Amino acid sequence: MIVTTSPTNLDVAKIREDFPILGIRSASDRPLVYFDNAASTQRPTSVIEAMSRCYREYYSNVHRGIHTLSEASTQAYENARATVASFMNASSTNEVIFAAGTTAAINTVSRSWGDQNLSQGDVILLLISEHHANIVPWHQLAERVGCRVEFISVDEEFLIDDEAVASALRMHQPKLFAFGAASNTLGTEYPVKRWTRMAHDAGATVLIDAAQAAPHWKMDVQDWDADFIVFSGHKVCGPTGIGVLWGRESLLDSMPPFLGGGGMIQTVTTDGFTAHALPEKFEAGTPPIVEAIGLEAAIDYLTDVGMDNIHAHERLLGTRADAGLREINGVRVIGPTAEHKGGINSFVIDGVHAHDVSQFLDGQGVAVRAGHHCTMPLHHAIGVTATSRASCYFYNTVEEVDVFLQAVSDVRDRFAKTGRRRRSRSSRSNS
Amino acid sequence: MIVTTSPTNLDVAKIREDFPILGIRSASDRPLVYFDNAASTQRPTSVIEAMSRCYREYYSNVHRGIHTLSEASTQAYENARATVASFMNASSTNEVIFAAGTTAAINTVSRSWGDQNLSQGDVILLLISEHHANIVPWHQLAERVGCRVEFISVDEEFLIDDEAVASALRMHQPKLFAFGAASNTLGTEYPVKRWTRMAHDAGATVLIDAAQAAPHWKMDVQDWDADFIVFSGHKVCGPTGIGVLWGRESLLDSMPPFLGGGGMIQTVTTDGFTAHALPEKFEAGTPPIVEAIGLEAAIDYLTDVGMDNIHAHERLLGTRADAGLREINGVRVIGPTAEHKGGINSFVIDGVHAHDVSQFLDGQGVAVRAGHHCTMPLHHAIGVTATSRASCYFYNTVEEVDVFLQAVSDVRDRFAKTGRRRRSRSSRSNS
Amino acid sequence: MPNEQDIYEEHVLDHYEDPYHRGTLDTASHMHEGNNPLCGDRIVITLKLDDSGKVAEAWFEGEGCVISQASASMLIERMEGKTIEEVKAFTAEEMLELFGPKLTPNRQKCCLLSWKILQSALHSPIGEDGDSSAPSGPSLGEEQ
Amino acid sequence: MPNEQDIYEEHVLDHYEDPYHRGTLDTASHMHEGNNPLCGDRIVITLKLDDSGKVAEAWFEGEGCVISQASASMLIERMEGKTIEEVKAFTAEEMLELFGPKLTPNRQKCCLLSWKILQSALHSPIGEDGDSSAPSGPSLGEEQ
Ligand SMILES: Cc1ncc(COP(=O)(O)O)c(C=O)c1O
Ligand SMILES: Cc1ncc(COP(=O)(O)O)c(C=O)c1O
Ligand code: FES
Ligand code: FES
Repeated sequence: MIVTTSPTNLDVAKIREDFPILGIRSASDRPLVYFDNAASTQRPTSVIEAMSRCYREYYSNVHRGIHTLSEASTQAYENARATVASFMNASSTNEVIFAAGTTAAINTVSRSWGDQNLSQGDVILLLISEHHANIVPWHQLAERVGCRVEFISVDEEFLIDDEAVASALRMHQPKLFAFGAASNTLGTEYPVKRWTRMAHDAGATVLIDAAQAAPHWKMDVQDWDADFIVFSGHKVCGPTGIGVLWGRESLLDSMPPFLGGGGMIQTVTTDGFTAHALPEKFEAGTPPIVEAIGLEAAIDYLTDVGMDNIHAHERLLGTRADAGLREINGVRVIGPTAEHKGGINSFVIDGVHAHDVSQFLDGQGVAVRAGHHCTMPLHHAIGVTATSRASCYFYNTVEEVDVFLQAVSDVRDRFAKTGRRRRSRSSRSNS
Repeated sequence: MIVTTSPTNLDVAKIREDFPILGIRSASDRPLVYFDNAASTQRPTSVIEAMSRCYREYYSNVHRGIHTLSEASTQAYENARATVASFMNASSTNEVIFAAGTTAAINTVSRSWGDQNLSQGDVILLLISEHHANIVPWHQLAERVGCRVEFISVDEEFLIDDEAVASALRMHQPKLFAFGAASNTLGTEYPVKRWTRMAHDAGATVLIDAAQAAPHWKMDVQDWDADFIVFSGHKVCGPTGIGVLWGRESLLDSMPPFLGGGGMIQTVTTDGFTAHALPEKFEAGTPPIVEAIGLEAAIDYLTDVGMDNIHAHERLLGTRADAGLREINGVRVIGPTAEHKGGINSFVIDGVHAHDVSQFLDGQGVAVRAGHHCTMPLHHAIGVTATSRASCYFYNTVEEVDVFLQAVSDVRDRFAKTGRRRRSRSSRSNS
Repeated sequence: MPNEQDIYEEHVLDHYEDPYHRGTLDTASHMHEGNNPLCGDRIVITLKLDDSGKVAEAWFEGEGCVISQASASMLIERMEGKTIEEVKAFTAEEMLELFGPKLTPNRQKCCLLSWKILQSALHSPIGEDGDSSAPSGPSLGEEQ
Repeated sequence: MPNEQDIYEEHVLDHYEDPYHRGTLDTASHMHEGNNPLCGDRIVITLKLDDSGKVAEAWFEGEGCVISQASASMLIERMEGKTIEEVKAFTAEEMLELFGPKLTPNRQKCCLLSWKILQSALHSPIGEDGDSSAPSGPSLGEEQ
């Protein structure tokens, strides 16, 4: 049904064959159009198989074992770390910490670096478009140490320009500037390198939430020059249960450990403990071993497809969706113009609730997300409770965008008020 | 090669067919004897397949989506929670929190309940046999709030009797008694219900580290009546990257959230946030969705085999290994007599380092662990740096125990001092 | 899986377009507001309990999806005239049944939003409790 | 995977049973102690640097596996008489090569334990630094 031509470099038809779930039919027996990629991506067979193979052939706990299986698992786990390091262009594997996800990674920074370095009156600067994962840990830190959390707003075009960032940095003199490289609701891609330099010049430490960047662009932590960068495995075609905390080595070295337990120690006595060196210092307990192996397979897959190709294809789809949405009567795109965005488009439809939109689209086989997308402060600022969000990835097609657009233009008809009356007040209620 | 008769109820030969990795040959081309189950268990095909199936057929992020895939994933994730609840005989699914592992679960209690309830001078009581996961978080808490950590020793038979517990409770009046239900080094199975009652009578809150109990006995949280119980997925034939924190509902309700982010909030504003109700309150970020589904499959598998059968079979193997080890010249079993233990046997061999033992056994196809097994304080108390540990599970056989025992009795010959001299001081060093 | 067509059946859309007692009751004796954390939607229910312990009048206000609005209308209509005990005895299952079309778990939360808030409203007399409008009712997260 | 037989070859066992300069040097000018966090094994190295900046004498003490003990003996024997610069220039790869049998990553840590401690000992003159015996050297975790 879905033709898979692409004016970009990708052979999307071939790519789709690698993703078993893309071949299923939706509940309504239409082909599935999966446009919920900003929430989580799907996996190619190679990722699923890499994990199965570990469980079937060479699994054991890592690090402390010297039997053959344990050496094999340890080596695979550490190879995964090396693969992540080169995916991010990190200068050392010591800088790559495996965490449970983006959220866990940000909490690690907040509890370890934050508790150590922030106090009464200090400011943490965020964008209003931050995901809750990059807000709540800072609110919690503020409760603990008495610092403040400040936000940079978006303008009427949903954008944040350099001047807004510069003036916020001047005004608040923040100790930390923590921002998402791309907004998971607005779709905006921010200039990470430039803003990092501006923040450093203002004396701030910089954390980049790359949850919506890692899947889409080539990361280069040495070029970006930030202090912390985090992302999640499940958004880069990897498994759930794993994410990455990258930190500047000298900074990670200076920080106290966060979670305590096996693996992160050098010695433990009845009186206290000493911490292990990096990266183990921040990896307490049995790590997500098989998930790391799955993440490595995902990175290998993405690298094979090519991050530049991925980004170009997404932009193409995103631009088409953006243009199409803007043409539909009653639809308002919540986000800047296409040139500022990747593959994410959020929107509202006059008089129809986002969840009803999502439910209707699901009936057409199109999976989009509805709600606040874990960006309540942004939604509040914009004055809407919920939006619908269509987010594409490199395995989506131009034809899928068109199916989606057709479905959106059918939504209003479905829910248009037709002057219905409850026919009889008690016809059902007393039955 | 390995015959699989069992005097217990299990058809071990049939069970072994469910575990693909048990069929592989070791590096030395002998059949693999996997005796490192206390570190991590292996997975039956049903667990591997349950996870693959989710990725292939119905994966999506959970909770907030209302499209078909998201509803399906959410339902599977919540079914997994219900399965864990009934596995533990919890009275409500609200009491079952998915965490990254035992270590993450204990850290959650330490940071949330501990920071809220402990202060200067308060005591946390532990056993000397605790795993680092149940020591280091309390040392860290002590550093933060000024409380103290006290330990109950083992006697010359490596045992802790009720009187030792009673007198420590009397002497220290601890706010918290946190102990492993079974020691991962000594193999001792402790009377969880009795000690919990004693601790409650003394006014202490009780945390049970069930990492070495969940795989082996029927848990009954209502009967045990503790306040917190934790265990890991990877030790019950489930995946890595997941564990369980069970807490008494009223207690969890009264605690502040730990990790902040999406999913654990009710509302977020620029000024602060309110937490979600249980269980989401303690599950920040995208949870280990597929891992939960894998854990459910593992629990289904174990339940099918029968926890009582599992325990009986392990005891049989453990007893045979214990008896055999004690007969070998120069071997010292580090742990109590077999009646107190499950399937774990740790030992040292006169004049041979535990790692050399492990390496030698690996050459015979037998995978055992060597080292301090994350119980350094116990090793220090006993006066050894490292032990070798053979830990069996229900898929191991009597014949494997015998292969292991034969290999152990060969170790000393291999490393016996034969009066070797370095033949020439510089024959190699200057080459 | 319930189908989109089945959910938005005519009877549901009727209640959505022409709701029963949508608004706020000025003479209310009880009030409660709550939200659905999945979407952020809020509903306020105002009640007047009469001397005999009956729901003399009930109104709802707020914004939300078709399901939350239609189900609120159905609930309010059904509960008026009932005793407090009868309202308390009205279960979540009965609410889902009253609504009609079968719902997936996340949409059940939409359907049960007003039901939860009504239960809380019974315990929220106006005036005695300063923060009766805070979102302090039972959370929908408890449903699962 | 290296085989157990290959690792414990005669040359290794020779050094294990009859180690070179096992003990502590009373007249040492430099000393460092370190441990392998994987197993808890500790080694102390004592050195005497002479006026020309050469390692006049070196000794090791401690407990550990065959690999750690044999490799310490090999290292100490090889390094005596070398200049500080030469010792510093002696890489981890060269240490593994000196040892001989191929090792898996975890056993490499055993082999590199004394090598790491020796490197630290060069910077740990006795007397000037009160805690020179603390396990403060580079951790083996850094190897991976
Ligand atoms: C008794 C005990 N507690 C805690 C742990 C830590 O579990 P995990 O590494 O899965 O967090 C283990 C396992 O190593 C254990 O045996
Ligand atoms: C920008 C952004 N930050 C953080 C997160 C949280 O990631 P996770 O849920 O994997 O911890 C997400 C994904 O939901 C996101 O889009
Ligand atoms: S979507 Fe908010 S109540 Fe239904
Ligand atoms: S096992 Fe400790 S150094 Fe080799």
